[in-house]
Amino acid sequence: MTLDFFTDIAFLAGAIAFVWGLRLLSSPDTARRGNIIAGLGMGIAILAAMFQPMGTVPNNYLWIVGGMVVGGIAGWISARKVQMTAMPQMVSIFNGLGGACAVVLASAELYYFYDGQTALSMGELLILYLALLIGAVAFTGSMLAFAKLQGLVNDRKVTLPYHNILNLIMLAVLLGLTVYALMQGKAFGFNMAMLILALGLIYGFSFVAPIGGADMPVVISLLNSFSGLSAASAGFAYDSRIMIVGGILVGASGTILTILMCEAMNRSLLNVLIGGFGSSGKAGPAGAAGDQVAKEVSLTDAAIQLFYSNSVVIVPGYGLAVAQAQMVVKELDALLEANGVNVKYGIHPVAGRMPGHMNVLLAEADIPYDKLLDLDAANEALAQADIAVVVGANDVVNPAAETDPSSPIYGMPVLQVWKAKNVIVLKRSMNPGYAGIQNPLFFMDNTRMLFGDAKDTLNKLVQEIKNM
Amino acid sequence: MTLDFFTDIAFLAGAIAFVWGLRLLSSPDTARRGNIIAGLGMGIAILAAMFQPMGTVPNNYLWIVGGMVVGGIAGWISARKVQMTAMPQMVSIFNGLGGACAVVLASAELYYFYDGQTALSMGELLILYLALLIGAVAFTGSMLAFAKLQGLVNDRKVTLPYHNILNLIMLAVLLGLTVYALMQGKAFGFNMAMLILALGLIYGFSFVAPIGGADMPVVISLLNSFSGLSAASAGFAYDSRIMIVGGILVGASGTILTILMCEAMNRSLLNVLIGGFGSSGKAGPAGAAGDQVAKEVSLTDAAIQLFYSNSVVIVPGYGLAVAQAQMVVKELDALLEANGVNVKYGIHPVAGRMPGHMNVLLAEADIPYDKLLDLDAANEALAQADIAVVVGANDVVNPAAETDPSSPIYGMPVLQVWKAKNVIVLKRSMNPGYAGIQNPLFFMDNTRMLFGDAKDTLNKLVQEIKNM
Amino acid sequence: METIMSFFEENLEMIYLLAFTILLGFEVISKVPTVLHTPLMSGANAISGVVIIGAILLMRRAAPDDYLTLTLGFIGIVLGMVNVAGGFAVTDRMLEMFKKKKKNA
Amino acid sequence: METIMSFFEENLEMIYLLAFTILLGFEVISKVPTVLHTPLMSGANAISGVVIIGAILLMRRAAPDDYLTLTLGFIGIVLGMVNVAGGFAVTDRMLEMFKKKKKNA
Ligand SMILES: NC(=O)c1ccc[n+]([C@@H]2O[C@H](COP(=O)([O-])OP(=O)(O)OC[C@H]3O[C@@H](n4cnc5c(N)ncnc54)[C@H](OP(=O)(O)O)[C@@H]3O)[C@@H](O)[C@H]2O)c1
Ligand SMILES: NC(=O)c1ccc[n+]([C@@H]2O[C@H](COP(=O)([O-])OP(=O)(O)OC[C@H]3O[C@@H](n4cnc5c(N)ncnc54)[C@H](OP(=O)(O)O)[C@@H]3O)[C@@H](O)[C@H]2O)c1
Repeated sequence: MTLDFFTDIAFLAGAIAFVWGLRLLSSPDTARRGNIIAGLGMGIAILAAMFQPMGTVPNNYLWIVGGMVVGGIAGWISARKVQMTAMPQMVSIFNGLGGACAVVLASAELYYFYDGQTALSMGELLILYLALLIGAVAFTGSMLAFAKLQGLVNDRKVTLPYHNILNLIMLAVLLGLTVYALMQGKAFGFNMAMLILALGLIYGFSFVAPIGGADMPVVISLLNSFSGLSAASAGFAYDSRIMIVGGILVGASGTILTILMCEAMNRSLLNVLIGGFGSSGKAGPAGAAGDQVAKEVSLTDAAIQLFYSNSVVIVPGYGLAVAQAQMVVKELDALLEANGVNVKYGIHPVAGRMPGHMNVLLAEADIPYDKLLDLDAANEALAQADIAVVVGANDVVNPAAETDPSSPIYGMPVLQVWKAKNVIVLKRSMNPGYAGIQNPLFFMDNTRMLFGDAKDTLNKLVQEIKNM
Repeated sequence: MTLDFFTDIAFLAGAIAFVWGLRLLSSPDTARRGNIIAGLGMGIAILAAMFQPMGTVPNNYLWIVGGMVVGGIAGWISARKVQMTAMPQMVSIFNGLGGACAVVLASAELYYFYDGQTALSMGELLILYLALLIGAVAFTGSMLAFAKLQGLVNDRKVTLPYHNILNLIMLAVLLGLTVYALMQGKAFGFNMAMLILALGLIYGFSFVAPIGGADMPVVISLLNSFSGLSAASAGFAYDSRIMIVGGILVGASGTILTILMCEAMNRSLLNVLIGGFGSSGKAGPAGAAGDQVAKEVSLTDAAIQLFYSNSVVIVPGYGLAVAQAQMVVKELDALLEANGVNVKYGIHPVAGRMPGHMNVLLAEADIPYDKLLDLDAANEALAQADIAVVVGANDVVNPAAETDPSSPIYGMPVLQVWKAKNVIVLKRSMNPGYAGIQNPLFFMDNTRMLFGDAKDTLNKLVQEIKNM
Repeated sequence: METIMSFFEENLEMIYLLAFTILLGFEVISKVPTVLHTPLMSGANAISGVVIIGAILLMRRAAPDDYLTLTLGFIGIVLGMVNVAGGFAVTDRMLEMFKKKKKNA
Repeated sequence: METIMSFFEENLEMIYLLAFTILLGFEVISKVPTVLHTPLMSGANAISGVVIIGAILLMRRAAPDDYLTLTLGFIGIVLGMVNVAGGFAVTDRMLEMFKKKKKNA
């Protein structure tokens, strides 16, 4: 009784801590405290689960603690080691592991049920299958998303002809089988349940396969919400309120981020899921430069221009993350500021490959966040700026989004770098970016290209300016 | 079973409708829809309560419907008839009725318990006493607050010497008796319970008695939250989730509004409750005008000034509500705008006697809400304005709040009307306002007084301008 | 202490609901702008009329000759209903004025 | 239909909690600014590690010689714990950078 009371209090406190922690995430000043509070809530909940009175049970504390140590160390080390540019991959793997955990739990419970050790109502069985399937999709889907992000897998290698129709059929079969399983009850058998699981795992993989590698951020966010939903379903099965609360919060977070990303790209979720322009395959022709020529600028010229300007707006993009150039940007910034140049940053909401990606990278480089301007403020600043320096950004500075109704990104709000007096674009080649389309910006009169790896180029620029 | 399911669904839908309705209240565009949704939720919940399966019970539908018709008609008529200026009174009465309803419910349940018809755990008993006491305080407290607002009762008539200490003692006795009742269980007896109720009713009255009549808005908002909490307690007793949800939402709303009002007045709740400067009694000396003289302006002069100005900012205050002058203000506004004068309104968050009071009054007069400027915007507009017209406002335009650290309202943000080129103040006399303190504004060089009832004066001004 | 604990255990469900409604209530209501605070107050009045549910349940259970309960229940229903009908009606009246303005602007 | 209804009735409590958590979740999370969306995602990872609770309960009930369950439970705990520890740690690491910046500014 007494202990029951304390464990129940602990679970309640944990659930409130999750909500409270997320609430504090709404401001950079309190965000860290919020994360710590949510973490404490989790700690309390884990302790409560360990010591919750359950009658005489074997407990197996050794196994439990062993597992926690192994998992804890693995998690901790990867958290310390991961590079900020690789956050999308990390989040993706974690989503997968969360899904896998729900799969494991649901499998065990299904085993007991079909083995005759426990009795379940149809509703409870449904819940278990939900946890199993959502978890399975989150697992294999995330793994493939990770592989694509990491460049381990090529889109074309995993996409079959009529892949989307194939997926629909598979989904229908999966759902049909599950309904059948529910109606059959125990007669269905554990082996058949594992067949469903296998199909679910295959479906998760196949679901992500046709989606353009570059659309992975949206998919990851969606899978994030799946991993939350699978946790919530498992919570229903275990009658655990804190699992439900935690799972639903994650589900809500993933859903909101998915919607926001789609909105910022001016595309529908469906369009992303059935593989839109993101797939590099189709983009070839649209990316052709035609017979226009982009003008280059020499390093020395660029350095001189920067040195003698009054105001510079740096527009970072995915290329900054690829090149890991955030620290050098900071160096350039400091150097210019020391010479009386006013340096700001224009942050597009979907620059990079994750919502808020650029903010994290620039934060890593210690750039104060009052220098980071959001879309509207940045566009105002750009109209006044002497030079806009585009560092590895492409789609988010594409004027076609405003002028060319036939462009796939038409309607997406962009950073109007072309309104600055001069534009210097740092990238490695004339290759298109994420959307796979050519960028008219590169051919504008006030635009100059500075080819090369962003980090490399920036380093050289810093050198040049130092020598002036 | 089937019906149970539908009633449960209905209650759930009702609870969600309450939350959703309040959510929609966060924007003027959706607010009305929000109110309707909350109302629908209430309707569904009432229907569900009427037809919820309860085994074979007498039902007494005739009585129920009879009560609903009586209450519904009474509520509807008063809602249609009440003047917008009397909203504080209306809210206050409604709070009281809500509290009384909880008292009635708790009394009935306590009667059954002490009569031996039902058994209650100590926790359940506690809940009933909570509903009883909170409801009682909300009831009599609101009635006295209403009487004070309506000017039926004079503060000094109901305040005893050492009243606050008396209140503390009474509260202690009340709580002590309740604890004793809980420990005694059934032996305590219904009569003693009614004694507690009587004490609670007296306490509610006595609690509000020493609070300055002008501090009533804060008290009303507090009592609003009490009426919600008593409903929630009753919900616990009836095991009704929707009562808990509804009650808690009201409790949260009342609490937030109380806090916001205290903040906007730069005072603590405690300071309000133990009767601060709001009580008109003590304010006499501070209100003395000293030997300064306020300059008056004639109607004609005021009319000419207004007619030939470019921009006018009208600052409405409590006196506008008292005089019911909102329609005439609109008339003046239209007249001036027709003659090329730019008219805006500066709305202070605690102008009037209720949060948002001025907005409702001006809305009633059909003044578009883009003309209503909040504190910061109004202060900017005032610095540019030719004339600031103060209509029955006083404390919210008192410069002492910024300059005189000894003033009781020091630190409260105010509308800086004195920054306008000229200030015309419409009030009936040199009497102080709510805070009971003199206003140095009236003696400033660019200030002119225009004495008389606001509605009257404005009517005459309109006449004058029409004749020009 | 024992009693508190057992009460907590027995009402765990309600306590979760309580806690989450409190969090949700503060979240939702702190978003309401000053302009709408007066309608918020009267709307809250209306919602606190939810006590009428309790009065209905009380009444339905009362024996047809138990006039004490019938009277109490009747009073409760009247009081609750005044809040409900009056609260929603007056709030709607106020908000209607806000709407009108919008169109004119 | 019958089954759905009885399932609803039996889990009414959880369904309320579900509904209110959904409302609360959307309310709270829609307030998180873009700047913090990446930490939000990794923080959500950490919270979804709450499945570990289920794995712990599974494990505690398992017979000491039921190696199937023990293995599954062990895997579950490891997977959950990676999420929990890794998620909170990496989120803290990111948010620390935001803090630092603030002071320098
Ligand atoms: N942030 C999100 O949440 C999110 C989510 C989903 C989708 N997206 C999409 O991602 C895109 C983001 O736009 P963006 O402008 O940031 O990126 P982008 O359009 O993908 O362009 C990135 C550019 O960086 C260049 N680059 C790559 N590696 C580089 C290196 N090492 N050094 C220098 N340059 C390098 C590439 O050109 P080279 O190969 O010629 O160097 C490429 O053109 C948008 O289309 C957006 O819709 C974002
Ligand atoms: N809004 C809220 O939520 C709220 C809540 C709690 C407290 N308060 C307090 O209420 C005060 C509100 O400030 P306020 O400036 O609006 O009002 P105020 O300071 O109370 O002043 C109102 C003025 O209106 C004048 N007046 C009264 N009847 C009039 C009539 N028929 N015609 C013309 N003038 C008339 C009075 O002067 P004469 O008698 O000389 O005419 C009085 O000086 C603040 O102190 C605030 O803290 C507001």
